[in-house]
Parts: sequence; C-alpha cells; structure tokens
Amino acid sequence: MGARVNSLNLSRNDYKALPTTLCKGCGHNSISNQIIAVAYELSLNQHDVIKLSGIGCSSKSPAYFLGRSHGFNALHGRMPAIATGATTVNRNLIAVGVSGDGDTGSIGLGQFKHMVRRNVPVVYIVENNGVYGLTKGQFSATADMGQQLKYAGVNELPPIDICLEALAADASFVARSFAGDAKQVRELLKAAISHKGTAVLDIISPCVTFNNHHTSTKSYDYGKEHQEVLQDLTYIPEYDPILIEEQEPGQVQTVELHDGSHLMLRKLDPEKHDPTDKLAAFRRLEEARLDGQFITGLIYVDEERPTLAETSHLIETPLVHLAEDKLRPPREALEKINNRLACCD
Amino acid sequence: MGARVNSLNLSRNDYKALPTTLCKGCGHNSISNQIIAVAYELSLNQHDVIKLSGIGCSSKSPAYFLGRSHGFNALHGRMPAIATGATTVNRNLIAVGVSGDGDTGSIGLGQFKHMVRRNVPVVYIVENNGVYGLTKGQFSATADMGQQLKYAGVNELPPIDICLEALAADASFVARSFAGDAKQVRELLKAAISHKGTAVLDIISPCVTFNNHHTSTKSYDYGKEHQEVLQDLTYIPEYDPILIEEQEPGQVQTVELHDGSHLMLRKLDPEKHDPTDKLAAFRRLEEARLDGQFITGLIYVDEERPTLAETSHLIETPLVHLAEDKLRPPREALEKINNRLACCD
Amino acid sequence: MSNVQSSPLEELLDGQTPIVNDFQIMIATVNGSGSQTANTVLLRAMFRMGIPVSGKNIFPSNIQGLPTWYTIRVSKDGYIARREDYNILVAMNRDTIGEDIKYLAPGGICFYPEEWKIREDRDDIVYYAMPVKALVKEAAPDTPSKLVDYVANMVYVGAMTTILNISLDEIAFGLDYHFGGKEKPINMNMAVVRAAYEWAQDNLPKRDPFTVEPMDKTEGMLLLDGNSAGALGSVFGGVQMIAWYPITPSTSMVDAARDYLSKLRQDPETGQATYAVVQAEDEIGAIGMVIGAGWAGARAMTSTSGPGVSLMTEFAGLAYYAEVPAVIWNVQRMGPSTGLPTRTAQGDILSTYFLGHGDTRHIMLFPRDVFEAFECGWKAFDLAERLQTLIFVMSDLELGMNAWMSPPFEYPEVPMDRGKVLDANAVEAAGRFARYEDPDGDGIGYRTLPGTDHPLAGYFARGTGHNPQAVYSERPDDWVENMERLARKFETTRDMVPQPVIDTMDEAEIGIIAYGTTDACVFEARDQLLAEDVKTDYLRLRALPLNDTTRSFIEQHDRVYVVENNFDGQMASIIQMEYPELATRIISLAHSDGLPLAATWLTGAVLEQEQ
Amino acid sequence: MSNVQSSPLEELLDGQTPIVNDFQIMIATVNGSGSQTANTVLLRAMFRMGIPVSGKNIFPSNIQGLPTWYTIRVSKDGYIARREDYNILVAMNRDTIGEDIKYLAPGGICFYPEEWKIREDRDDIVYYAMPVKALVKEAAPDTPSKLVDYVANMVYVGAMTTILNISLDEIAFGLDYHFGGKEKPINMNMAVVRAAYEWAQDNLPKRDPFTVEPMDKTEGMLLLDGNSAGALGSVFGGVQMIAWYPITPSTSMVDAARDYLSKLRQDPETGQATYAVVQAEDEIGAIGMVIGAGWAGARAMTSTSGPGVSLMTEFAGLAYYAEVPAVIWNVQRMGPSTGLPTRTAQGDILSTYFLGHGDTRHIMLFPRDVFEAFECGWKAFDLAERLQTLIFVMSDLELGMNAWMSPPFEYPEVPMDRGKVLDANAVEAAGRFARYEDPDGDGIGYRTLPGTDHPLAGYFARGTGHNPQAVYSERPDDWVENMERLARKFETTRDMVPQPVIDTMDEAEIGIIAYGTTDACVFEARDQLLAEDVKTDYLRLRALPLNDTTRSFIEQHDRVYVVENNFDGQMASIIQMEYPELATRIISLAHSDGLPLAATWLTGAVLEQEQ
Ligand SMILES: Cc1ncc(C[n+]2csc(CCOP(=O)(O)OP(=O)(O)O)c2C)c(N)n1
Ligand SMILES: Cc1ncc(C[n+]2csc(CCOP(=O)(O)OP(=O)(O)O)c2C)c(N)n1
Ligand code: SF4
Ligand code: SF4
Ligand SMILES: [Mg+2]
Ligand SMILES: [Mg+2]
Repeated sequence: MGARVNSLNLSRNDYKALPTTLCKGCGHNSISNQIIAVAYELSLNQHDVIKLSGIGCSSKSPAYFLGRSHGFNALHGRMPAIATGATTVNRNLIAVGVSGDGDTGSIGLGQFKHMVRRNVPVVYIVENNGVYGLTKGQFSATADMGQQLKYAGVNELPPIDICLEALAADASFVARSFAGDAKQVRELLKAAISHKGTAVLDIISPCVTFNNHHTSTKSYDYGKEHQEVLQDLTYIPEYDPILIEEQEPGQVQTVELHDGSHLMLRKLDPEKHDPTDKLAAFRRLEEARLDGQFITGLIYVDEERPTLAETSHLIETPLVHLAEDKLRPPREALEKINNRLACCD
Repeated sequence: MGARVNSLNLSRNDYKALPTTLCKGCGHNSISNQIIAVAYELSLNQHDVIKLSGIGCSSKSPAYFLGRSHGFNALHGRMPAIATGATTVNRNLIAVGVSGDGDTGSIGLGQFKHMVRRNVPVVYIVENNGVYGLTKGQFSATADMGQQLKYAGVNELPPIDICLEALAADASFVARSFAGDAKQVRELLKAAISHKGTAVLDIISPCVTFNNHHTSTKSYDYGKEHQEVLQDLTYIPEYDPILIEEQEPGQVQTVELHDGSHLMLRKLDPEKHDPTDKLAAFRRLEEARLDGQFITGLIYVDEERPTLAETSHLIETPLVHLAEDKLRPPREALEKINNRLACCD
Repeated sequence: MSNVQSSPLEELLDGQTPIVNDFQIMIATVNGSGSQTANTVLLRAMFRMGIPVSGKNIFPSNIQGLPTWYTIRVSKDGYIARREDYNILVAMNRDTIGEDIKYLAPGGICFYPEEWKIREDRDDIVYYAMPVKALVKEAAPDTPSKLVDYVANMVYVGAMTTILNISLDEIAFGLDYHFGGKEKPINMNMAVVRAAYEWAQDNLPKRDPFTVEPMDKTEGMLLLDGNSAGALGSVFGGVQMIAWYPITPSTSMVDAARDYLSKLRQDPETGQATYAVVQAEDEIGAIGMVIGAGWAGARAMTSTSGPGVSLMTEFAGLAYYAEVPAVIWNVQRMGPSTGLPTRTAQGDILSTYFLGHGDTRHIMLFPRDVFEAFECGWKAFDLAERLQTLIFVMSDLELGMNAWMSPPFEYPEVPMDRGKVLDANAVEAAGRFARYEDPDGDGIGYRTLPGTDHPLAGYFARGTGHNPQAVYSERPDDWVENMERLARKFETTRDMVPQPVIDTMDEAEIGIIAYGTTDACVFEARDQLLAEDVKTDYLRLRALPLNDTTRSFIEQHDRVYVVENNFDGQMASIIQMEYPELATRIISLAHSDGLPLAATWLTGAVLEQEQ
Repeated sequence: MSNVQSSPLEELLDGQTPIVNDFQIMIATVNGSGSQTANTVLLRAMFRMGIPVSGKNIFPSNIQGLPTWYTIRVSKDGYIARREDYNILVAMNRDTIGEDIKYLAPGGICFYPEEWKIREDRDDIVYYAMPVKALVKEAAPDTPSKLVDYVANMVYVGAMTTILNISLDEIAFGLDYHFGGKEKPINMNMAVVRAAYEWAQDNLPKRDPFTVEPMDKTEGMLLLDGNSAGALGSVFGGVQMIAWYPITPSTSMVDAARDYLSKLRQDPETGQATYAVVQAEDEIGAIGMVIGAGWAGARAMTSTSGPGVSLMTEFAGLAYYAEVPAVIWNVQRMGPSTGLPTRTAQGDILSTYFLGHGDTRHIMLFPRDVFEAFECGWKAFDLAERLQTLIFVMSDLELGMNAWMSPPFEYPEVPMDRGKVLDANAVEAAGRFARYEDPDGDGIGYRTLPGTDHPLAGYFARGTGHNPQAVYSERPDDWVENMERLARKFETTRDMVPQPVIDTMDEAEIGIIAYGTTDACVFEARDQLLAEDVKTDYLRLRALPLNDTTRSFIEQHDRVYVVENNFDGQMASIIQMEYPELATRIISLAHSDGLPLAATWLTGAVLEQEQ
C-alpha cells in the first residue's frame, strides 16, 4: 500500500524539511507540524510559498517544514521588511512568516505594526512563549506581569498583546490560538493562507525549557486549562452551501475569503463574538487582557482592506515576471527627456 | 513698573530661549509658548528640567523654550531611550520631551511603546501634524487615509492613533489636545508634569506650510471646527476642597496626582467619559477613530502604576548624586570575591 | 578725466577690459522666500546663451526664514567647481547683508533693495540699489500677499538681465520652462522681470565690467541635478522597487524617480504600475524591503544619507553575507551624526566600505557628475545582480541637489544583466542545485528565485554560517571556504566595476587621485597648477575596490595627492591599506567644511608641498 | 615480552615515560545534557592540584540536542591557547563519535559508554568502555528521570579521576563549589563519581601514559570566565546603569553583573539599589539609554556582540559627536551578519574603529584575559568620563565564555576619574560656560550635568553641527574648529589608553604584534619558534588608537607579523593606514574559522615566511 498523497501527488512527507533541532516538546515543533499538515491538505505548491523568519528558536523553524520552498531567515525583528519587499515584487507568492514574541514584540514591534498597517500579504505567525528561548530564557515583552523565573527573576512590566497591537494597526486578520490545539491551529492557518492581506496568528507556544511552569500563561498546562475558544472553526476550500444550511441559524457565521474559500464559525462564546466587528474585537481583547482570559479563535477579519500591492496600484503580473521591454523604457523616451532638459534643441 | 515675576523671582521672559526658527504660525511654536507659560506659572526650576527631543521641526523646538535647562536633541525617533537613561540615573529631573508624529509614529514607534510600557517619568509631547515637516511634507503614519497633498500625493494607509498606541502599551497618562486650544494645552501640561510616570500628550499641531488645508484633520480650521472637548480641565497645585465642593455633584471628577496636586475635570461629554476607566478609554478612542471624531482632553490616567525607577527598586537619592563610596564596593569585598574564586586559599 | 583722487573702485575699473563670462554671482536670500525660481531662471538663461554655468545652493536645515545663498558660476572655460570669492552679490537678506558685502571681491557689484537704505560704505565695489517694492507694486499689483516676497525676486532677475546683458528672451523661456507653460505664474513673474529690466535700462548706468556674451559651449547639453539624473538612470535600469525613508539631501531623488516612473512605467489608463515605491517607516525597513525584493528577483533600490546608512548597517551585513543584490544610493551630507543635513561632504567612505560587523567590504561607485549619476543609475543594477551583493552609489549633496551641465544621457547599449539566475529548466538540466558554490571560479554562485517551479530549486537564504547548500553550518571548514569564496568574488569585482579614468600631462611628476564631485575642483586646479608650472597626472576613481590601474598609476609617481571632501582623508587611508608598498607615496589633501572644494584651495595646498 | 607482532599502540607506549600534566582532553557531549557541571568540576579539580589548566566550550547555537565539545588543556608550562590535537577523548555523543575518534591523536585515550558497543577499530589508541547506565542505576537509583542524562556525566568524571590520577577530594570540592554547598545535588552527583571511580580502580587497568601530578603553579590564582571578570570590574568601576539586550556571547556578562550588583550594591533589607539594570527592547534602545545616562552624569554601559553593535551605529556617532561618555562591551562572535553566534572571532575591529557615518574614530580596549577584563571593567569608565566619549571594550567569546586562570583581581588604586565636570560653584566662579571649548588644549571641553543649579549651566547636547556654546551652527569655521578639536582629543587619547606591553628576546629580528585573546597563541608560539631558533620580539596592543610605542617597535623590526583572529587582517590594515611609512614591514597573519587560534598554526605560518 503506497503512502497517501494529495492532489499534487505528494505525500505528507514531501512537505517536510530538515529534522528539527529545537527542544523535544517545544510548542514551535507542533506548529511546524501543523504547517506541514495544512500545506499537504491544501495541496500547496511549495514553490509558490516563501518561508520567512526573524531570529530565535521560533525563527529557526522554517528550516523544518516545506523543504522545497524558498526561505529567508532574516534579522532579529526584521522579517516584516523582507516580507514586504518579496511579496510586493512577486504577487504570486504565498508568504508564511514565523516569528517569536521577542522578535515581534520587542525588537520588531515597529516593523510589525507598520507591516500590518500596509496590509502586506503574509501569514504572520508569532510563536508566543513569553521568553527569549534562544538566548536562554529572558522575559520577552509578552511575559506575564509579576511572573518569576529562576534565571530571569521577576517580570515587573505588563505584557503587550500581539493581537491588540495588530488591531490598533488596522490589521485585516487577527487570530489567537494555542500550540496545544492542533485542529484550531490548522483551521486558522488555512484561513490565513486564503486571506489576502496580513494575517496575524498569535499562537501561544510553550517553551518547555524555560517557561513551562504551570503558573505561566504560556505553559501547556495553563493553556489547556484556560483556553476559552471563541468559535469552532471549519475551513471550507470550496463553498458548500449545504454544509452551512445544516447549522442552526444564528449559531453559524461564514466569512468569505478572497480566494473564494470560506471560514465557518460556530460560535461557542455566549457573547457571540462577531469577528467582523472591529469595536467588538477591541473590547473583547481588552476585556480578556484585563481579566486575564485566554481567548482563542478568529478575533477580527476584514477581507475588504486593500493590500499593499493594491494601494500601490501594481499591475497583476508579478513585477519579477516582467521582461526587459516592460522595465526599461524605450530609447525614444530617453531622447524625449534629453531634449526637454537640453539647452538648445 | 517692573515685569511680573513668579515665586522664583523670574519673569516669563526668563523661561524663554533662542528665538524660534520654525515657520510663522507653526503649531509647534504655540506649544512652546504654553510650555514657557506653564513653567513660569508653576515656578519650575529650570535646572530641574531636561528638554529632550528627536529630529524634526517639532524636535527643534526645545531650543526655543527654557533656555536655562539642559537639553538633548537626540536622534530621529530615539528620544525615548535617552529619556529612559537620563531619568533613571537622576530621579529628580523633570523630563519634558517633544517629538513629532513622524518621529514617534514612524521610525520611533517601537521605542515609544516600550518607553510607555516601562512608565518612564517623562512628559512626552507629540506635536502631531500628519506630515514630516522638516523633510518637506511627506505623509507621516498619522496622516488621514485618502488625504491628498500636492507634493506627497494620496495617502492610502490608515492613520495610527498615538493615544491608542500609548494605551495599548499600558500608558499611565494619555491625553489629546490641540495647539489652537492654549488653555487646554496648559492645564494638561501642568497635570502631565505632576504625573509620576510617562504622560503622553498627543497635540494636534498644524503644519502651516505643508498640511494646513482645511480638509486635513491636522489643520487649524478643522481643529477649531471639530474639536470635541471631553472635559473642562483645571489644574490645582494645592488641594482646595472648597473649589471642588462648589461644583455640581457628579459633574466634576478630581484626580490626585502624585505630587499632591489635583486635576479637576468638569465633564462636558454626555457620555461622561471617566479617565480612570481603561476599558472606557479604549472604547472612546476607538469609537472616535472609527467615526472620525476629534476628541480632546484627558483620556486616561492611572497614578498607581509604578515607574521604571520604582520597578527597578532604585534608592531614593538620584544615582548620579551618589559619591564614590556608595558606588565602588570596598576593598574587602573584592578580597572576598578573590578568595572565593581562588584556587587554594 | 577729472583729477580728483580716484576711488579704489575707479582704479580697479579704470581702463580695465570687460570681464566676460567669467565671474561668480552670489544671491543671498531668506529660506522659503521662493528665490529658487529666480535663480534657476537666471542660470538657465545664461546656459541657453551657450555659456558654461553651474548653480549651487547653500541652504539651512529649516523650512522658512533663515539665510540661504545661491551661487551661479559663469565660466567661459567650463569650470564648475565652487569659487571661494564672488563678484556679484544680490543681497536680498537683511540679516546677512553686512557679512555678505564684506566678502564681496573688490571690484564687484552689489544689488540690494533700495528701501533698506543701507550705507554704501565700501568704496571698492559698485552698489546698485533696486526699488524692489515699488517695482512689484507697479508691475504686479494683484499679486496675492503671500506671493509678494516670491515675486519680488524677479526684480533682481530683471536688473541683472540689464546689467549683465543677459538675453531677456531666454529669461522668458526660463520662466516658461520652470512653470511648465502655466500662463498665470509666467505672466505675473515676467511682468516684474520686464519692469525691473526696463527700470534698469533707464535708471541704472552700468559702472562695472561684468557681462555675458553668447557662446557655443552648451550646445546639446542638459542642465539638471544629480538626484534627478540618478533617478532617471535607475528608471532606465528597469528599477522594480524603491523603498525609502525621507532624508535630506536624498529625498529629491525618490521624488524624481516617482515622477519619471509615473510617466514612463504606469499605464495612463488603468493606472497600473510596473514598479512599486514604498515609503518605509524608517531606513531599517527601507533596506529590508529592498533586500526582500532583491532576493525575490527584482531590481530594488533605496536612497538615503549618512544617518540612514548607519541604521542600515546590520542589514547591509546580511545582504553581503546572504549575497542579495540591491542598490543603495548614499547622497552624502556632513557627518558625524546628524551633522549638517544641508551641507555636502564625502565623509562616509570608510564607514561604508566596512559597513557591518565581521569581515565585510562593500562595492562603491563614485559618480562625478549628472552624466555619471545617470549611468550609475542603471549600471548599479547590472553590477548588483551580476555580483549578487549591495552596490553603494556614493553621491553627495553637491551632486544630488545642485544644477549641473551634462552631455545628453546615453541609452544603455547593453541589455540588462540579470546575473547568474537558474530557472526551473536549468535546475532540471543540472539535476541538482547548491546556492553557494563556485562553479565558475569567480566566487559567484548561481541563485534561483522564489517561485521557481522545481523541487530542487528552493534554498534558505540566511545571515548565519552556511555550507554550499545554504544549510546552517558551524563547521570551521565551511566557514573558511565560504569566506574564501567571498574574497574571490571581491577580486572578481575589481575589474568589473567602472574603471579609473586617467588624464596625463607631458612630463608630469606628480599624480592626483580624486573621486566623485571633487573632480570639478581637480579639473580647475590642474590648470591653475600648470600655470605655476606644476604638471600633474590625474586618476579619477570611479569605484571601490581598487584595481591594478590605480596601483600602476601610483607606482608611476613619487607623490600622489589624494584629494577629497572629508576631514580624515578616508580614501587616502583605504589606498594606503590596500597598497602598503606604495603607502608612502600617498599625500592626503582632505578638507571638509560643508562646502564643495574650491580649486584655489587645492592649488594652494599642492603648491605648498611642491614648492 | 611476547613476540607476537606488537600493535602500533604498544609501540607508541612501549618504554615511553608517562606524560605528566601536558595534554588536552576533549569531551564530546550533547547540548543541554548538563555536561558543563562535570567539565568544570574536572577543570577545577586539576586547577586546585596546582596544575595550569584552561577550559574551552565549543557549543552550538541551539538549546538542546546538538553536538558540543569541551576541551580541557592541562599544561605544566602554563600554555592556555587552544591545541589543535587532543589526547584524551570522552565520547559521550553517539552522533559524532566517529569523527571524534578519527581526530584523536595517536597514542590517545577514548572513554565511551560501554552500552554503545562500538567497534574499537583504531589500534593506535586506548579504548576505555564505561558502563554508564549501570553505574548511574547502581549509584543513584532515585535520580529523577529528567536528571539521568545529567548525572550520567559524572561517570566519566569518576573514571578519569582514576585513570588520570586526579584527586578525588578535589572533585568533591569542585562539586561542593559548583552547587554552592547544596547537599542534595552534591550527594547525588558525588555518589556516581565515586561509583565510577571505584569501578575504574577495580576494572580499568591503566594502559596509557597520561597522568596528572600536583604542582604549585596555581597558588592564589582564580579560575573564571571573562564575562564575569568584566562584570566584576564594572561593578568596582562604580557602574550606575546597565542597559542591554540579550545576545550570545555577551549575555552572561550582564547576568554576572546583576548577580554581583545585587550582592554588593543593593540594600539587603530594603532591597533598594544604587544601580539600574534595564533590559531594553533592542540594542538601539540599550545604547540610547546608556547615552542618556552618561549625559546625565552616570557611569553607564552596555554589553553586546556584532549584530548589536551594528544596530548601535547611529547612536555611536551621536555619542562621539555630542561627546557623551559611555562604555560598550563588544563580546565578539563570528560575523559577517548573524554569522556563528557561538563561535569566537576578532572580526569587528575595523567596523568598530570607524563606526558611524562621517569622520569618526573610536577608542577600543583589548583585554587579553580575565585579569585585564576586570581591569577594563573599571578603567573603561575612567577613560570614558575623562575623554567624554564611547569606550569600546573588545572582548570575544573565547575570553567571555571560557574558563581562564588569573592572578587575583587588583583593587583600583586610584579614585574614580569623573573627568571635567563643572558644578554650580565652578560655573559661578567662571561667570560663563561654553560646552565645547578647549581651554586646556587637550581637545576636551568641560561639561555640566543636568540638574546643576546655575542659570548658565544648561546646554543643549546635539548631534548636529554646533559652535562652542553648543548652539546649532552651519558655519564652515565652526564645523572645522570642532572637528579639529575632536582630532586633538583623539591625539590626547593616544597616551591615555592602556599602553602596549613589549616582551623582547635577545637578538630577535622579527616582531609580532597581537591583541586580546590571541595573546595566548603568541605566548606559546614564541616558545615553539625559539625552539626552531627563530627569536621574536612581541608587542601586545592593549588599545586603539596606536601610539608611538607601537611606531618605534615597528621601526625596530624589518618584519612585523600582526596576528589576529579574523579573515581580513583588520588590525594590520589599521596599522598600515596609521603608519604608511612603515606599512611594508607589516605582514598580516590572520585566521578565522570560529575557534581560538592555535600556537601550531602561528608557528607554522611564521616559519613558512622566515625559512
Ligand atoms: C540584533 C540582535 N540582537 C540580539 C540577538 C540575539 N537573539 C537571538 S534570538 C533572540 C530572542 C528570541 O526570542 P523570541 O523571538 O521570543 O524567540 P524564541 O526563541 O522564544 O522562539 C535574541 C535576543 C540577535 N540575534 N540579533
Ligand atoms: C535616521 C534619520 N532618518 C531620516 C531623517 C530625516 N528626517 C528629519 S526630520 C524627519 C521627519 C520629521 O517628521 P515629524 O517627526 O513629524 O516632525 P515635524 O517636522 O513634522 O514636526 C525626517 C524623516 C533623520 N534625521 N534621521
Ligand atoms: S528553548 Fe524553548 S523555545 Fe527554544 S527550542 Fe527549547 S523549548 Fe523551544
Ligand atoms: S514646515 Fe510645518 S512643521 Fe515645520 S516649522 Fe514649518 S509649519 Fe512647522
Ligand atoms: Mg519567545
Ligand atoms: Mg510631523
């Protein structure tokens, strides 16, 4: 019996890459696995994907999935700029970025927010563990206030909230998840890939080596115990009205993504959070922050906001596919300019 | 008849500095004037004040007020770091920082937010005109979406909101004002100076040269027409209960600032915005952003949040006042360490 | 002739032949008062009369109200360097008129507004008082009040047109050109020019020797600033992405690029563009975007100045080490630090050459004028893609923001060199792919672009140590091999960058090396030196790294003066470190005070050593 | 003796005298398996036996699971440089055991876990198989499962103690020291050590010549890493503020500083601190805070590595030009770019010297060992405040993170030099104040601190061009005067920084120049060269800029080898550019593969040239 394959005739294994060098049990590894699973399930062409990252344990992980894709392991906190450049000159690429909470929340906060503001088309995953894993356990900007770690001491500062930051920068897709919830991570990843602008996925991803004590809100135990799932999510590659109609009215909301796929949200939250309502998203996030809730799910989505390529009025063809005759204006154009600038033509 | 003087026997003129080199009518000049007025009225010792700035027209203005104070004209977007260093080693200093929307909202966004998060004691004024004045009129990150300028073209990006950004970073004092409203600017400045942590003042300050068209939300005309004042503010250097009691109950709220002074807020807003309610502040700001309102006044204040000096458990004496014997541990201490590290003692 | 004692001026002028097409004009105004129009109209008028001219703006780092000086050099010999003295002063700034007059060369002229009623207390110059206010009122009574100052500048244009014998038609042409044919401003300004012209014809007897006469020395030439030329060259280089952050004096380069691009590379109907220009949130973002774009296969560039380059340091190291092509224009201004944003220097040579921690050396081009700025515009992309690295084009404020004459720009005669890029077929044919190998022995590996439809085409670009397959490696041998390949690539570079240009004189014993805008100073100083019987050979560097041409040039001269517009003699240091065996032949002549170098300074400095 | 053919090993060992206190141990383990405790306990035990030792960790840039090597060099002659070969292998990493054994020097020993059942196929080495699992099970049956790997390392400690004749008491002491007296871990580990020790006594007949014997060469010496020493020195320098951002290999310096500070500078009762340590959001923030603090009058420092320094470029220029004192430790790692975070290099010399756009040169110190790291810790502050500028202390991973012997640290014998600071009384007495004057002719002006209670004391620090009163100025003469003063200050610096140390040999013809950690390699290589009859004089640089001592040293030698751990020969270049007239005497010997330089490499390189 041969291995199962997807519509590209590729097995799940074909979506793997080098073996991970992260710690056993690290949340980042399980996210890598979900990326592999999703790419396999969606039958993604790996050559259409670019993998981007900053620096950190999290940022290493693109070496461990989609081995046939191009990748760029950028500088600490600077993946957003690389993503902006690459996706602007090649609109066909699907950019999957992996960053850490230090990478995005500390050194990279400015770039992150400006990327979000430009709505650069990238699936931007923050593997959020509240610490700097790679430099051995200092608090990051998302660490809990008052938290104590053997090495780093007590964290006296309030955490920044990646989702809130994204929203304040007018993000068009904001979700939070938990590395321990593989299914939710997968459905969100699929939706994020189908989303046309920046999709921010703040995924709590425990660092088993430095920050997995059950009192930490970034630990597996805490996550499992406290996760409050906003919706039950199902990604539907092609629109299937029957699937929707089966649902009780009022309980299910569908969001059409720009490539024609849909995300079906079955609301679990009593408040019936509506992820297309920005003010509600703000309120929901800020309440959760004040009350210390760990809400997960799709927090906000807006498929209308134009991307950077759109606001730049780019031609549909990726710029890098344009041949010389489209890029270098003709000889006559220069002559005209020379004449205009000339002394005495 | 001699000039009027304050309790330090200084005239208002004594709080001036070099003549401004900014454009005539620039909003920044009027803010400088209010700083001078406030310092004079509060009888500030100029040697207790440090003036800090980044780079930009706005950032030049510290050269035009409080000529006897020390000042540091830092790098573009990097005033927060300078402020953090200086105020940490000298707790006695009153730091007055002037930045621009480009300085704070574009290049400096990351530093700004992390400074706010640390609650560094500084009056942080953003002279917000929606453009880069000094480099001649490009859009900054606070420019209105869809706005058109002759030179810069159309701004296709949504504005970031300085107050919202501050609040998301757990700011302890957030206010918005308008350079055209001298009284409000003054009262807020006084309160900001009395505030113990970071006081963010987002002051709309029109650039008469590049962005004063009446369609711009950063113009004088627009400001005058649209300003929605949240409260009528009165700063009270010493607590005067009688003043308070005169007010109709429920209409007036007083906030005690850490140096014992008070800010009296007479609410004008029907919704009776309570600046000590963080969730309300968020909602109010986000609503204003979505509805395009120009609200001014004290948006949020929290006198309890510890400052960086406090979370660093600093001794009360400014570190720079400590003499050598407090800084260099004694000879015996080194001997002990030598012994502990030694081979065969 | 009367026999009362003649004044120094009369003595100076007495019997003197007219000074034709050889003087410098200094126009002192107030920032933001709109004198730029007047100045460039004057400049262009003389340019169109066939006379070599150059215009330099010395302006403050603010928007309005501070002193600004504009110099127009008129030189029948085609000298375009800054002159230290000036012969004609247009004193339109009350605050500086005292100093401005003080430094006017004896025998010179001073135009000034009559209404200031200054004391004409220098007796070795000619004063021409102009009734500025009255003329404006008379000629353009309906001028909106905020434009009055602006239009007032046309008074000196008119007066000078008379006194210097400039063609009024060319002034008219200049205004038409400047306002792109828009009638209203043209007429308003021209009315004032004409009024002043006529008033001067009637009321201002010429008492000075300065005059212009038509020549034929600018036939077919252009007049332009270097930022525009560089931008245009980039457009003809097929630029696909510009990411930038505003900073003086580089901003106008991107402005010009946007302008040209919107005309040449945007569909006029759909508005669809074949390029992207992104204003980043800072220079770190700008260079990051450019590197992302370059990695993805685009021709990408940024334009900035010293502070911006400093912020780009970490990314520059990444691009160097991950071998990503991109172009960075450094329009240099005075440093260290924020320095003087509106003053020129060649001060970033050493810091750019070694930009980035670790063993790094970058490639730099040095355009000397707008012609080369255009050329660098497109060539830099060819080099970047061929060499898979950053190319720094080292312009400066003097080139970028001042007006230069130039022969017409030459259309690139070679197709775009996209370098060693493998497509899916090539990978298929090879049956393998390793990004950082050196199959050709020139140190340059082959790359693939994201999107290449082949399972072997992907690789992981990184700033960390890697083996030829681009896989992370901490092995000492991998590190050393990679560095050795990069060193090989640097050697390849030497003969690929624009080569030095040499100009010799018979029997010259000494050599001069210069680069970039300093060329104008050397060009003139060599004539001055020749007049003092000091013959010089001249090598103009057009790029770093150096190559053997420069080595032999130095070998052929006992003393080689390296002339540059900075304080530390930075290029001299690089030459000494590259050619230790020739180090003692190098004499550094470096000067930097914010202004372009003047030939008299260089001549003096060389003579001091040689005599 | 039997007359069967003897094996190569037997031949090697046959009749050979024991090799005492002169070998290198290589311990190959897996990252995150806790071998660091075992290794340092071994190291300390031999150190306390009076034998010169050094320990170097070669670890990967990850947290868990990748190969790590620890070398312990035992050298009766006190050599501490890396040796290229190793004699004793402790093979605890299954993934690398093949390669690890391959490079074991002939005649060497290999310890390995018996349960791996490897083929003992080299016949020129001795294999000692250890029943690791069994011994742990037996000796520490209650070990929590996550600690089993950790404790397993104690097996090789015990076995080596027997085989090499290490003092078991000193091992016990080492464990006690390491765990700060905590009984539980001490007992658990010691039980395994003892079990392995006894097992080896009973079951492992010694078949090799390596052994240790007590000496008296470490009496009174310390054993420490450079980051801790530098931190301690900074504490005794009275540091008031540290702002930093984590980065390997500098992180442990701030860790150590926090640790010492909390003990020495914090009130144990109130918890109130006389210092602040702020973890910034990045290196731009870190250096900005430090500069803010330095300007306000504090002794402030940051510690970082290449990528961090690159990010600090713009601020470095500001501090240089606004003349703000602060100290930056650059614990260098491999670059360019992110490079190899856990490998050592001296690769940031050129980029740091010229850090920042515009004409900039910085002061750099080069500690060679932990003793000097301590010294630099406090002296850097004196220099920074005296010279009102940045001081870069150029450490590296080799110094910062490895274990070094040192004489006891010396308490600073001079009071803190706070430099030229005027208080209110001094300003009052002068009746005036101008920040950027040069009253003393040494290029250093007087400064006031914020908070100084005098109406004339304030000034506006800035990175823009300024006059002596610190007021913004675009005047050419102001600019030049200021740059000339800064150049004067740089000259003052030359004789103020730590001076070079010279060691000569009679009749030496050639010179060697080195700096920093490369000293260890030179120290040993000079002996090796002497054995080949090549006599050398040696100048060790302790700082940049250079001064006349270095110049004369070069003048006295026809050939001067500049030895450094980078690829481009960066210090050689700086010397050539500073002393062009001596440039041809300089021969660059530069090597960089991530590891500290070995003496055999240098000896070979010099011999190749000299013979
Ligand atoms: C400019 C720069 N500064 C510092 C570092 C060191 N560094 C590497 S990873 C890292 C933090 C990573 O933390 P995070 O992004 O949370 O990733 P994690 O390891 O926790 O997944 C730091 C500070 C660096 N590589 N570059
Ligand atoms: C690193 C760096 N990049 C760019 C600049 C150029 N620059 C000077 S001021 C400025 C923008 C200032 O805008 P803003 O902060 O809004 O101040 P405004 O002039 O509008 O008051 C820029 C981009 C600089 N000085 N430094
Ligand atoms: S240190 Fe933490 S974040 Fe890094 S790989 Fe290990 S578990 Fe993951
Ligand atoms: S350009 Fe604008 S911001 Fe700058 S001084 Fe003028 S009015 Fe003010
Ligand atoms: Mg993390
Ligand atoms: Mg602005």
